[in-house]
This record gives sequence, C-alpha cells and structure tokens, in this order.
Amino acid sequence: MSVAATHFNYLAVVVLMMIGLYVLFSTRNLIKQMIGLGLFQTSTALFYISLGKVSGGTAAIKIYADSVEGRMLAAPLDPDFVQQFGVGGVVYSNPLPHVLILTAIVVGVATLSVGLSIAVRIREAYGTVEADEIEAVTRVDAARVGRDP
Amino acid sequence: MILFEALYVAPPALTAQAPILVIAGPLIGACAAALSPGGRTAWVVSVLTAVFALWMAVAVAGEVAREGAIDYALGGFAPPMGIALRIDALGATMALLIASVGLMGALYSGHALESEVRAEKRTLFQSGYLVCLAGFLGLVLTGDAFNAFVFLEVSSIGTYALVAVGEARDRRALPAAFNYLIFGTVGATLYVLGVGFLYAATGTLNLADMAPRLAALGDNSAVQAGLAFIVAGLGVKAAMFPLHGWLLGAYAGAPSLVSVFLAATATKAAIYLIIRFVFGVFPEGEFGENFLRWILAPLAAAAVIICSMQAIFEREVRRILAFSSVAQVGFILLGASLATTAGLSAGVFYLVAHALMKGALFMAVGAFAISVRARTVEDFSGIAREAPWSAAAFAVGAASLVGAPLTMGFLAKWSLVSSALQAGEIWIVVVLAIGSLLTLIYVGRILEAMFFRAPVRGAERASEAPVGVLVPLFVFSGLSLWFGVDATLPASLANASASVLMGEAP
Amino acid sequence: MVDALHLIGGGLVVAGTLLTLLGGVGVLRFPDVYTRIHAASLTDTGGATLVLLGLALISGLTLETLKLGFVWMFVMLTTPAAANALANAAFSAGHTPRIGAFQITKGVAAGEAGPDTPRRETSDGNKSAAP
Amino acid sequence: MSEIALQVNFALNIALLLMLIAVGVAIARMRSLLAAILLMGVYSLVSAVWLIVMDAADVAFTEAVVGAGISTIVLLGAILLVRAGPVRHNWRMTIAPAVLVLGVGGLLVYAMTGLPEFGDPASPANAYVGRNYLIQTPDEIGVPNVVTAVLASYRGFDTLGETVVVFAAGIGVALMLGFGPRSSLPPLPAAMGDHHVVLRVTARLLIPLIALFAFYVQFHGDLGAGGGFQAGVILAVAPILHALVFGLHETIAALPVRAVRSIATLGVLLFAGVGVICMINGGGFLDYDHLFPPGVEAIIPPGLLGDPDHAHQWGQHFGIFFIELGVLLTVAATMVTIFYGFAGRAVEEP
Repeated sequence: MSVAATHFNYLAVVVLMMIGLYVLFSTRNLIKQMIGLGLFQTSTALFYISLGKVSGGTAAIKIYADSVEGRMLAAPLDPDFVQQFGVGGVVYSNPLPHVLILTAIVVGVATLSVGLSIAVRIREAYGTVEADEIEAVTRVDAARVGRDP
Repeated sequence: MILFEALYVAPPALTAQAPILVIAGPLIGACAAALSPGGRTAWVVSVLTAVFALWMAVAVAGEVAREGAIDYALGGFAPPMGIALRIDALGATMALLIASVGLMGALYSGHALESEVRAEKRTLFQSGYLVCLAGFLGLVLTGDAFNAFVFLEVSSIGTYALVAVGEARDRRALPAAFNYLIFGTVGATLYVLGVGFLYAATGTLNLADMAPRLAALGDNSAVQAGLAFIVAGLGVKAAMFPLHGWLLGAYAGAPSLVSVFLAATATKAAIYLIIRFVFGVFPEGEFGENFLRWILAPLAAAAVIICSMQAIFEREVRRILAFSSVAQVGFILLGASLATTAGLSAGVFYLVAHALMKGALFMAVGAFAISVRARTVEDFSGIAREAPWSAAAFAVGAASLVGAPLTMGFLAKWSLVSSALQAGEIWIVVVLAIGSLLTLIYVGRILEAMFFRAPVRGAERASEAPVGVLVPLFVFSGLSLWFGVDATLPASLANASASVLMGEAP
Repeated sequence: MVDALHLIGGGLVVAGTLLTLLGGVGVLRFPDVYTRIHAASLTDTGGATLVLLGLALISGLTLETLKLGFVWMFVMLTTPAAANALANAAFSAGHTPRIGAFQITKGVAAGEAGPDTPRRETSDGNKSAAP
Repeated sequence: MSEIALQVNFALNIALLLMLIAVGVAIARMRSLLAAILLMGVYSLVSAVWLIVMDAADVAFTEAVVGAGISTIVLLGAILLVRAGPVRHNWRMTIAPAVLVLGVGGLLVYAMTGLPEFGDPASPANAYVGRNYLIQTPDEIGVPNVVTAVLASYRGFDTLGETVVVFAAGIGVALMLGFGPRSSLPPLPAAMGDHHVVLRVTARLLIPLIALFAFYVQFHGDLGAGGGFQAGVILAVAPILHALVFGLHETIAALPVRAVRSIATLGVLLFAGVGVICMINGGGFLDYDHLFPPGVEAIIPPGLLGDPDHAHQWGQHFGIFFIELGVLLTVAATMVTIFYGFAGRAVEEP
C-alpha cells in the first residue's frame, strides 16, 4: 500500500490539527479561540490513539481465547499472527496511549472551563469578548496608568 | 554538592521517601488549605507546607550528594512500566530553588494578600498557590516524559487563575491571563505532540530509557520533529524569545505574590526541562549541535538585545522587570548553548542568581504597592526616602541584575564570560556586554527615580512595609549579596549539575 | 435458527438506521421549529427502538440484552421529554407554527397554565441557567 | 470472511476521520457561536465512535461524557454569560495564521512519514511497554480491564496529577466566578414559562437513575469500560439536571457550594491518602501491594479481602477501588462547582 493509505490516519490528524490551529489564530473572539484550542487538543488525542491501534486487535479488556467472542475475534486473523502478537490467544490494541489520552482529555476540559471563566470575567470588565476591542481598551488603560492617582 | 554530603536532616525512613514527599506534601497541603476556615489558617497551612517541602528538598539534596542520582519508582513498578522520579544534581538544585522560593512566597503572602486579594478568596488562593508549588516541584523531579506534561498542566492551570485574580488591582490581568492560557496550552499541546513522536519511535515514556533507544535509531524525521515540537512547546513555557508574548502581561498584571513566584520558578522549571531534553535525551550528533548553535544561541542573543531595548522604553516598573526576565532567560540559554561543562555550569548558576534577584525585585515592588499605588517609574520618585529598607532591598536586586561586583549577578556574568572565552565564542561576550549595558540603562532609570528624585505623587506617601514582608525580601537580597561574596554553595551545585548533564558524573 | 435471528436483527438495525436518516432529512426539509422537532424526536425514538430490538435479537438472551433494555427505557424517557422542553422553549420565545389549519393562540397552546397571560413574562418558575 | 472484517474496520476508520474533518471545517467556517458549540458536540460524538473503532472503549466513553457532555454545557453557559454576537471575520487575520498553520502542517507531514505504518503490531509503541502491560496485568494487578490497571496502578501517579488538575480547575473557576457581585450584565429575558410539568416529572424519574448509572460505571470500571472520571461526570449531571429543571437555588440549598468544594478536596485527599498509607506500610508512594500492613493475612478471616489464592492482588484491588473513589468524588464535585460558577455566579453562603 502507498504511504497515503498506510499513514492515512496520521495525515487526517495533521489536517485536524491545522484546522484547530487555524481557528485559534484566525479569530479574535475569545470563545471561538477556546473552541479552536479544544479542536487542537483533541487532534493530539487522535494521534496517540492512532499510534496504539493494532490491526485485528480489540479493546484491552481480558477475553478468553476459547470463548465465543475470542473465537470470533481470532477468525479473520492468521493463526501465526495471533501467535506472534497476541496475548493469551487474543490480539489487543495497545492500552498505554488510551491511558495517556484519558488524562489529556480531562486536562482539556479543565483548561476549557478555566479559560471560559476568565473570558466571562473579561466580558464583565470590558464589555466585550473581541480581542481587538479589548486591546484598544488596554492601550487606553496603559496610557492612563500613573496619570490619575 | 559537597556541602550537602554531611547533611542528615531527616531520619533514614523519611529520607528514603523524601523525593515523593517533596511533591505530595504540597498536594496534601493544598487540600488542607482549601478546607481551612479562613485566610489566616490557610496562610499558616501554606507556610508549614512550604517548610516541609523545603525540608524534604534538603533531604533529597543530601541523598543526591552522597549517592548520585536517585530513582524513585512510584507504585513499586520499575520504569519503564511505572513512573519513576529521577533526581540528579540539577534536579536537586531546582527542587531546592523552587522550594525555597515557595517558602519565601508563602511567608510574603501573609501580608501581601491582604492588599491584593479579597478576604473570601484567600483560602482558595493559598490552595491554588500550593497546587502550583507542587506542580513545579513535580515537573523538576519526574523522570517520565508524560508525567512531566501532567505536572506542567498542574502548575499551569493553577497559575492561570492566580494571575487572573490580579484583576482586583488592574483589569488588564484578565486578558493577560487569557493570553497566558492560550499560549500555555498551545505550548503544552505541542509538548505532548512531541512526546507522542518520541513514544512512537521508542515505545517508552521514561526519559532515561528513551535516550539510548533514540541514539540507536539514528536519523528519523519523526524523532527530529518530535524534539523540535518539545523544545518549541517548552520554549513557550520558558518564554524563549519569539514565544514570550504571554509573559509581559502575566507578570505585570498578576498579584505580586504570583509575580514573585512565577518570575523565580515558572520559566526556570521549563528551562530545566529543555536542558534535560537537549542534554539528556537528544541523540548526540549533528542534530543537537546544530540546534544549539544555529537556533538556540541566536534566539537567546536576540532576546538579550531586543527585550532589553524594549525594557528601556517601558514606563511601568513591573513591565520593565518582565521584559528584563525574557532578556535574562536569554543569558541563561546562551550559557547552555555553549554545550560545555563550564557553559552549562554558568547557565545553571545564572538561573539561580536570576531567581533570587527577580524574586527580590518583584517582592520589593509588591512591598511598595502595599502602601501606595506606584506603577510607573515616575511613581517611584523619591520612594527610597519613604520606605528605605524595601528600597535598599530593591537596589541590591537591581545591582545583581546589572552585574555589579560583590553581587551574585556579577559572578554569574563573570562565569558566563569566562566559559564563552574558553569555548572561543567571542560574539557571546559581545552580546553579554551589550546586554549588561542596556540593563544598566533601564535599571538606572528606576534607581535614579527612587533615590535621587523628589516625590511627585501628590498627597500619597509610601510607608515602610511590615516586617512579615521585609523578612522574605531581605532573604532574597541577602542571598544575592552573600552568594556574591561566597558562592561556594550555588557554584558547587551548578558544577555538579553541569558535570551530570555532560555525562562526566552520575 | 440463530442465523435467522441474526438476519432479522440485522434487518431491524438497518431499518432503524434508515428511519433515523429519514428524520435527519425531515429536520432539514420541514419549514418550522415544531415540525422539525416532530421529525427529529419521533424518528429518534422509533429508530433507536428498532436498532435496539435488532441488537437484542442478535445477542440473544444474555446480559447484553438486559442492558439494551435499560438503554431503550432511557431513550424512551429522555427523547420525548427533550422534544417537549424544546417545543416549550420555542413557543415561549415567540415562535409560532407556520403550518396547520389554524393559528394557535398562546393561551390555548399553553394548556394547563390557565388564562391567556403573555407567556414571556411568566418567569417565576424559571431559575435555570440564567445568571 | 477473513479479510473483509479488517477492511470494514479500516473503511469505518477512514469514513469517520473524513466526517471529523468535515465537521472541523464546518466549525472553522461557522460564524454563529451557538452553532459552532453544537458542532463541537457533534465532533466529540463522532470522535467517540471513531475511538470505538480504534478499540479505545474507555477513551470513547470519556470523550462522550466530557467532550459532548460537560464541555458543551460549560461552553453554552459561557456564551449565555458573555452574550456574544456572531463572530466577526477579519480578513487581516487570515493570511498570517494560514502561513503559520501551513508551516506547522508541513513539519507535521514531514514527521508523520517517519512513523511506522498504521496498525503495525510490531511498531515500537505497540511492541514494548504497551505489550508488557497486557502480559503482566493478569498476574500483577488481576483486573480484566488493562486500561484501568495502567491508569490506576502502573501510572497511578499520572492519575493523581490529573485529579489535581481537575481540582485546580475547580479552584480556578471558583476564584473567577464564585465570588462577589453577580454578573453586572443585564438580566436575560425569561426563556420559559412555568409549564414544564413534563420536564419536572421526567427529571424526578431520571435523577436517581443517573446517579445509579454513575455508580454502575464506577464499580464496573475494573471489568469493562468505565471508571472514576466517566462516573464522576455522569454523577455531576444529576445535580446539574436538577438545577436546570428546579432552579439553581433549590440545588444549592440541597448541595451548598462549600460542601461541594469540600467533597472535591476530600477526593484528592483520599487519593493521596492511599499513597501515604502504602508508604507507612513499608512500600513506595501508591504501591498498593503494601496497602495492607504486612501479615494481614494472618489477622483477618479468610475470604474477607478477596480470593486467598491471589493474596498478592488484594492490595491492588482495594487500592484501585479507593483511588477511583477519590477520582469520582473530585471529578463530580468539581464539575458541579464549575456548573455553579457559570450557571449562577454562585455566591458563598453567609
């Protein structure tokens, strides 16, 4: 297979990452920026998960090779392949990236909520969530510092 | 490190667990602070926790001095299966630095918060402070690439909110905190991405396990890009030159406690991790050398020159100090970019020196702010007459920043110059000279206003800060002076760190 | 026997999917909020029921079937309630149905709430997400 | 049969990724914030389906409850508070970001070509540590779900850090929104009248069911997908639904702000406490093998702590149980704190 097929997942992840970054940098609206940031973070998650996929594998939850499910999973696979890469007669996908991404997703929602709460306070203090308008006000603030005690 | 060898500060059973207690102590302290009934109790908890963390850090340093690098396997699983803490001389130095700054900050917060943070927020604020402390300590002690990301986020999430609390004094803290959050999260995500590439290439997350595997791989586009992403991501956190945009507003807007703590630890922890990756994980060879020579060193030099110039044209004192921080990060990285033992040692020494002097400077600015709304250089006019002790401490910090003799800053610059000369990099000496000259100009402006001009602030009069603020302030400036005369302790730490990094000692 | 159950089950799953797809088309094609809600909620419950039934036939008498039953119960509880809340909110916000033989006045449509008070002002029970 | 099953899997993978890209482009082009947020929910759900195809059941579950659930709630709460209009497009702001993004994209594509093939079981990532977990878990930890074993035991320290991140986010939101005067913004027009009888009745039925389901997810985490994070978010939905239907004041009366915050703290303390107990009993931090003091077998009646044939796994089972409980408490309480912050700009009770 060509690189486009064997690395399709990674290329798709790159596209998603670029979309996220583009949203983040092309908008001046703070809420939309948080959305872009979320997209960017999620695409990293997709990258890790793609790394951990084993073709013909299954979720890393113990299955007995001689159970109905175990036989069903092994049916389409080459017995040598199962022998070499399986654990106890069943091929599993790699659990480690899953664990890492569980962490990353939770970190993502934590960032999102803190960021949005700051955005809400910005709206209350500045009356807008457009970064351009906030910057204009900030320049006025900076010029005023030290002038009126 | 020799000084620590004879130091048995804790019983052996406790010393064996000290590496994790450095991190777990502040974590548990953060919970206790959050549960405490009022701001005062939370402050006591905060101070006690910081004392405990420092105690454990000293115990760790003693152990490292005796035994060499320590591995502490968490959960009883040996790496790479489990997460391990790995503390070498550099890690122990950083832990000592961060824990000491944490303690000084905790002491300082007793009075500083009263004028800057509303009463009902103080328990949560202290809790957030301890979470950040735990995060930075975890960041410098961990030996696992992904665990470092987790601690990066632990420290960051708390910091964003703590910076934003500065809105009570200046609403510009809010957009600054938001900016910091966006930059910081992009940086952390780039770091995770880079770690993902390294994981894909090696199958492990443990740094010590990763290095030989990377070396065996040779040239691989995924590895190179991974390292680039890691450095870029951490560079954002370290305020490396073109990626420093978040720092100015954040340092200028945050409550002074947070400015002190961030200026002395946040960028330093990220620099530490960059050094760890560049010298501990990067495969030896052209890639790393080219990176240091053609990317890191020029950017660091640009930071020194450009940000020092910007500092000269700035009106607000805290923003001047923030610009100066970016420039000083440049000095540290210049030392590291030499890739010699002497250069690294100078860089680490400079890092410690900068933490102490910037801590003193931001703390002194906070001490003035308790009694008077002084922000711009003009506001500082004649403040030395009204608050002489704080002003003296500020002057010591400023002298160290410039590199005046008898201060730690002088020795730091001296060792940088001599290591650059040793390596034959004359241009670094030139950059250093220009940078110091520019520093003299912007620092001189502030000092001139403070000491030689008459107050112009109308009826407002500054008064001397309370003793609770002066004590940590004097510790910072006193150490800057003491280490300027007798630098045995920081120099031995820096030398030990450098020889570990260059692979000359375990 | 097992194969027949599998076939019927598979057919039901496909039918359910098609029904849900039809609902999606309805949401796009229908003219106003109410008809769209109607399309979405009916096909959603119907489609989910068919899919779950199909899956139950495939998995036979196992623990999975019991779980599927719980899922079905949950769908039957939430989707209609959500549709109701949505329509309620749309009506309170002043959307009037666009099709139908008669224009409903607000008081009549509100049903249980009694005399035709203007809906937009009765806010006493509403302490929801608004600050 | 043989090849087809694998090809169907791969085709699903490609189709779902293309859908994700389509949704992503739609989000980028969307000027209405509300629509963008709802599309984010769609994005999360589609990626959850994709994660199932990728065998990442636990991650899919988390993405569904966190990405499509709580994130959407927080985002909706935020746009309600900021009253933002449609996003303005600024042409000045398209060229420079496009160049930057293309640069990063180019570097990424260059990097991606150096990666092993997708799905390769012999790649370093899949053949080294990841495979060792699969081999060693049955003996060392003894739980069927390897993801839970790695999450809670092998890499339990990461999970502690993650719990602290959540806790810190709760502190952050509370510091920002939890104090002081309520929003200075003009009040919103009332959205609904007092005629949601249907909602009230359904909510009364659902709230206990949701809580029950959360505990099922919690305690089923060893055996299948699920665990403290997912359960915590689901558990938090119960009070959130209560607040939406019965009013925030009623909910706060039943679950005071301070109490919720204390629960979040207790969760972290429980987690760290397990670690400390392991230390006191002679192990390392979070070394559940030492959760019980040495010689515990002799004291307690046989069978109380678990299968006597696998005595070395008792500590692991109980350790995982308690730390997952800590995670549940912290996550659930923090999510409620965040909701309180956004929904009410909740004030400290006197």
